Amino acid sequence: MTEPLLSVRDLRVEFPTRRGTLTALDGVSFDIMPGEVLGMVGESGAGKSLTGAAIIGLLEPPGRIAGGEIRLRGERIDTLAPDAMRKVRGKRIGMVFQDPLTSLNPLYTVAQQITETIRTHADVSEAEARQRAIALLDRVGIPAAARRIDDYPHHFSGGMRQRVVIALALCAEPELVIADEPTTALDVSVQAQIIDLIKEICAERGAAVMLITHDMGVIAETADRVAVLYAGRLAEIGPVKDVILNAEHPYTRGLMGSIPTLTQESDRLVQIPGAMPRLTAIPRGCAFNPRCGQAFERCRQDRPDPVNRPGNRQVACWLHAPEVTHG
Amino acid sequence: MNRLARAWDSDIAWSFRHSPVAIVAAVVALLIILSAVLAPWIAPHDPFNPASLNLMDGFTPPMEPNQFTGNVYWLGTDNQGRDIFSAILYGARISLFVGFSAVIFAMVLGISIGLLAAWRGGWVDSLLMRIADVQLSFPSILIALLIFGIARGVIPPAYREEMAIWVLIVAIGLSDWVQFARVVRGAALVEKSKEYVQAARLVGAHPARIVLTHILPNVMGPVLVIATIGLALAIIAEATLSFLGVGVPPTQPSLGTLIRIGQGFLFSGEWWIILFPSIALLALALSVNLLGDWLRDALNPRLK
Amino acid sequence: MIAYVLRRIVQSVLVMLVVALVSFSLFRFVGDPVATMMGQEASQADREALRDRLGLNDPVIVQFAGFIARAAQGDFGISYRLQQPVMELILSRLPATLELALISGTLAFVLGVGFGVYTALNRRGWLSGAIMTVSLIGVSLPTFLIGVLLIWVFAVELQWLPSFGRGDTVDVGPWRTGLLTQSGRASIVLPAITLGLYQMTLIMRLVRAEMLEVLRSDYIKFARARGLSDRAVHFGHALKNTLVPVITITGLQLGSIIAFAIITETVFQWPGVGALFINSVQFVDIPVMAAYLMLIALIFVVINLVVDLLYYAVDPRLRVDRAAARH
Amino acid sequence: MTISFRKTASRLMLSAALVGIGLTAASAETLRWARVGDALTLDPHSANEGPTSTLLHHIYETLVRRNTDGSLAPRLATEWFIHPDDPTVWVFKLREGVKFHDGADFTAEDVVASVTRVTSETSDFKGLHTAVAGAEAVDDYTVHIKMSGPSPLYVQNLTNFFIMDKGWIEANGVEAPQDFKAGEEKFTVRNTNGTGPYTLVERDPEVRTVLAVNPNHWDAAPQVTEIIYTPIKEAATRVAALLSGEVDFVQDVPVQDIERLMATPGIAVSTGAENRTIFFSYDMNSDSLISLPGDNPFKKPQVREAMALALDRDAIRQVVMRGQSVPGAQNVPPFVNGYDPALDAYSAPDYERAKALMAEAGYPDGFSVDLNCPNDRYINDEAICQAFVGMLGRIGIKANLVSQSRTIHFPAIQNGQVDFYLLGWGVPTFDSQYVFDFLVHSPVDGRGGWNGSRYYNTELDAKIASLATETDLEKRNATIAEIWKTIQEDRVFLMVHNQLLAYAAKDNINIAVHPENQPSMTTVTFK
Repeated sequence: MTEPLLSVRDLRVEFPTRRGTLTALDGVSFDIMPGEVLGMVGESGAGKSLTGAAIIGLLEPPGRIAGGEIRLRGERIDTLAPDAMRKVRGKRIGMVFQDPLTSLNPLYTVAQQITETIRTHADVSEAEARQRAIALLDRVGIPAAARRIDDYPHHFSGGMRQRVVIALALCAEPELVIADEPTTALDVSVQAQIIDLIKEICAERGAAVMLITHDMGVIAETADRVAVLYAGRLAEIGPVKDVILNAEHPYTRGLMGSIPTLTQESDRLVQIPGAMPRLTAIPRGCAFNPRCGQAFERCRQDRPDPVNRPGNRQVACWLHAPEVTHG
Repeated sequence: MNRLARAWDSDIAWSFRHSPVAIVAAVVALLIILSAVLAPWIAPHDPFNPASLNLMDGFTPPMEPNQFTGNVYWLGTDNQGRDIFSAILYGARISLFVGFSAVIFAMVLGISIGLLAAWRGGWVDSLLMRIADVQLSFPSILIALLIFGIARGVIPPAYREEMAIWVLIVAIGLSDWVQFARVVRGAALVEKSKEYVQAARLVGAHPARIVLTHILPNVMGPVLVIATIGLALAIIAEATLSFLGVGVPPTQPSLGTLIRIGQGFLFSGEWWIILFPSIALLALALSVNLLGDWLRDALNPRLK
Repeated sequence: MIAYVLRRIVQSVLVMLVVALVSFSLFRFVGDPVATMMGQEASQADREALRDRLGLNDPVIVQFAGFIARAAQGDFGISYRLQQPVMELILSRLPATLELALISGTLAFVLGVGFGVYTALNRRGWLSGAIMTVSLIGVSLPTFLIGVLLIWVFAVELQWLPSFGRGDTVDVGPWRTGLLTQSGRASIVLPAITLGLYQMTLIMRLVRAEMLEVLRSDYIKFARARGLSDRAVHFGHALKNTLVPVITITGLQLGSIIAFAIITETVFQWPGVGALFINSVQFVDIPVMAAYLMLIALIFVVINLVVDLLYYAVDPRLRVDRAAARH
Repeated sequence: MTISFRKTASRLMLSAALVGIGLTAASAETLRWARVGDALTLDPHSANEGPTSTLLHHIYETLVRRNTDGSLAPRLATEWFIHPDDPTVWVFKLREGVKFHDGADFTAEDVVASVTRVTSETSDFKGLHTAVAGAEAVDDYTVHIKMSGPSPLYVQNLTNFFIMDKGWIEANGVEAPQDFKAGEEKFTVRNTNGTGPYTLVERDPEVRTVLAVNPNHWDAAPQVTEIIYTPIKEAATRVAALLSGEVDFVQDVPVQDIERLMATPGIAVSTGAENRTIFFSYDMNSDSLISLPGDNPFKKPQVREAMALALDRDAIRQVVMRGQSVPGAQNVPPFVNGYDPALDAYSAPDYERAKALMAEAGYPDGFSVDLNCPNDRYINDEAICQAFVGMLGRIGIKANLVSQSRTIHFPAIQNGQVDFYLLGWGVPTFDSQYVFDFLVHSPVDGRGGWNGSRYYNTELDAKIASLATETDLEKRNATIAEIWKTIQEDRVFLMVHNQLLAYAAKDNINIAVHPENQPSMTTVTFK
């Protein structure tokens, strides 16, 4: 078995607030293999974006990593000094944000922003950086890239801007790209194109992708594996087909109900009654137990940890606890 | 009781309890405001009643007996024999009255204009914002001076003494409304486009009702911040105008007027005439400003 | 673009005329110039004759029309007080005021931006708190008091700096400058501090607030995620975006610096237009007052126009949707 | 425009001049002189205003000058008398060998031209020369000034009458003083050509004016060889400039700073009486006051007496004026003809008696009235009013203080729009007639222009009118005494005090206080 590109173990992210410390992520563990596309799903507030921010070391204060570890090719990156971490960002892990309209600095041309980033990570001349930038823009599908590179962000449409953002994320050839809801803010018509572009271009460069979305449809089409987050905890993780066809966690099964709507934005899961608890009021036991149709006493008492399941899967649910299945 | 507990537990209250600066500022401001309001009951003398003053008490140093009358005053007396302590209390009363009234005047005017501009849009908006532009860049001191000029011409001399304070209020208020108008207009434009307001419009709610129930509560935060800072500004503006000789009459001195009077004695050794009113003004303006600062940060959820 | 500028200029001229008319009609309330122009021996008949000669017995609107007609030819008449052509008087005083305004404006801008950026970047530091609190003292005391206190400390007690005037001046063409001599430079220090303190506090607070806002924006997050250095993020990206609104407001403040110079110039006997104006008010020197107010209106118009154009130059977005945004 | 280093150039010229003088004068001394305001103009006939005349006395000269005791002394005129054959003609014998700064000789023609100029329509001094019918040069050094009637005191009006050069007037087309309507500046506003002890080196209005000693002056050379005159408006700044050593001599010292300055090593303060009285007056004629419609308590003699009894002059002197005033009851300075110490004696306040008088007059509960006061004209004018408001309060009179700029206050008095006011009055002629003409005579025949008390006494008017033409001085003085007696009996004025002047300077400088506040730097000596 090859060494994972990214390995997250028992990640715990806390927010100290006046009402005590909130645990936003708790015991999250997963791996991403080189070249793999990992989908990460969950409702708003489940901790998807936080996971991405924690990996790249950009948690907003007062949020902090309170436990666990993050390794990139075996090297711990959660404890790196700010300067060292800066060399990881962009260079080894690229990031694509949700809203291309606000992700680009409106006061600089695309050329300025790309060449600045290229030259931050590679010792190349301005002209060389510009050539690379044009090639990259060309690759991400900006027509007449050599001419448009000197335009300002507001000259581009939303879809085009997201292409520029992708080019920026990829311009230092990172090994991993974290795409945080890259299509949410876009027109439905271009969403698929962008997803395809990310997948294609990363495959081409051998970069792994961590695709954060609440859209199971996108995951189904794109990801190799999928991780399901619920209330800051990992509910289930496994190969995407298996999880979709045979979800083991009741929550995942509920999520699957949203697939038929595919392209529609459906943050709410109509199949599951109630809403995800706030971080301030996570119930005892399994966080999902109040909404779970199959909950039993133990679910209300003890918190289930993820357990390995056949087929390279893990699930955190008492229904699949060793005692239950075996005895 | 429940409501009280909720208020105590609210974000604002929590942020307040955990900001020593805000607490100190609030205590100081409250103390000054309270003693100003209660001046007639706690001040040992009535500095606004000329008949009660004895000129021979003039220039008495703090805590020392006057060389002619033997009277002792905590903070000394000014050139007219006014007890500085009482004068500060009464002066703060005038300053605060002018400040609060000017800010309320500016607030009402600014909010109305801002809402009107946002709600009507089109040329009304353009015109009002153009006026605001002019007003904003035309120096407020000159505006106040000009308003004083008008008042002096229009108001008969017999009423001037009573009118001076109102003229000050209008002058300061008129030069301050733009800030309110801009913030309210901006916020109202944002709120206006939001779904709930659109929905309310669709179901035919009266515009005034929508403004009162939906838009106004949402802009109260920034308005409150501007009002607080504006209060401090108004108090200082009153002092500045009185330095230029267009303030309240010297028989009813405000804090600013006391400082102007005291300034003449800076080199002559009667330091207490300028020092104590200045400290009072500084304490008042500084605490109000600090409160405004704190409020701005506390009301901005993104800055938590 | 040209149409836009033209329209602004026409609007501005209208504004100037309105300002002029309003202020002109107020002069008769300021007092009677004849009272100060004639000795106490003058008879009532002499006074009437002088009033007639000055045209003060004409209706205000007639006086105003005459004033505008002459002003359009650059003739503002003769000062009642100093018996010199008003235009010449104001032009000879303007350099002093502009030098003072420029120096204190620059001081306020540089320190304001510096402190603003520092306090925004180190929001929770004790030094930031100290800067924020101390700067408030600057706006919590009236300008005249600060001026007198500075004179007391630095001129009387320490005798480091002059207490009044401009020191030695040098004529460079029509411009009389104090910046080329040692005593001139020493003389400008205290007035510039007095005048600039208030503006510095305003700018500092504005920069801090804007910067905090910008630092939270997506494009800053994205810039960090690309591994750009703190330096590039803070000073390349955040500062530039912060300065756009700051420049606007600072520009508009220049007008009020010139107005506040009235007080500073009075306290420091600074021979500028502000002191000229205050002396004229006390003497009811109508030609000078009218010309001064026209000058202020003109400065306002020019500043507004320049700020608009500057805005236009700094913010590329406006080059497209400027007109749409305004109207 | 070319680059011009005007200051440097003038410095060089000046130092060159100083080197020249150095041979004759013991040492070259510069005096840096600060006062509240600048001379408004350098035109000698354009502004009848104190600071303007003070500065001009250094550049231009008058026929006669006034000694500090009020008597007249020769200056450009060596002798003057009423023509023995014609009481309407004044004869002036002129000083010989005097030259203007540009080298022209001073002759009788120059005086004639100056008389013509000072009586022209745009002259601000023409009020002092209304009786002049014409002037004639009898010979090079004798001038006859013809009056429209006997004017025994006319020469008293000449202490601020500056003589200009006829040739220079004509060459520069400045036959008349500044006319504002013409819209162009007169050459004389910033250029000078006098006969005086100093010449103009640099003039930057309201910033600084530099004068250098005139080496060709007819009189003894003064010790001060260079004057740098700087107006400083703010009192605190002015005092600070002296304390920090940036100026040598401050002319307008706030009374409260005198003590501090006296106590400061290296600084000396000298004080002296000024030719100016400060008094209250009231409308004692109208039936209805503006601020008290339907009534006029000031018509009642008892009320006027009660107010006099309420005024605590000593307290005002002690506290408001810091001892820098001479309280009195007669509204005329002590060195003016007609002053009577008996009339000037004042009584201590008596509030009991005042209240009784108020009750007697029908105002046991007092009344309410506006008190108009200037706030930028006299020493502590507003504070004096404020103090009196308090004193009046003790006898039930509620005075509402309306304190305003002199530009509003003065016209209001002249136009009869005030009920009760404070005013100050100087007597440049040093004769009581000046007071009567403006303040007491009823407002007819061009007199009574400042009679804000609306005092109307035909009998007295006749006596006042007779003073102008009465040549028998003894008889005239008797009439003056009679008039004063009536004025005091009727309590036309409620006199407060005479102002004192205070000059502060470095203590190596001797400078005497001038009663008209017109110090001459020629009299300054250095220790």
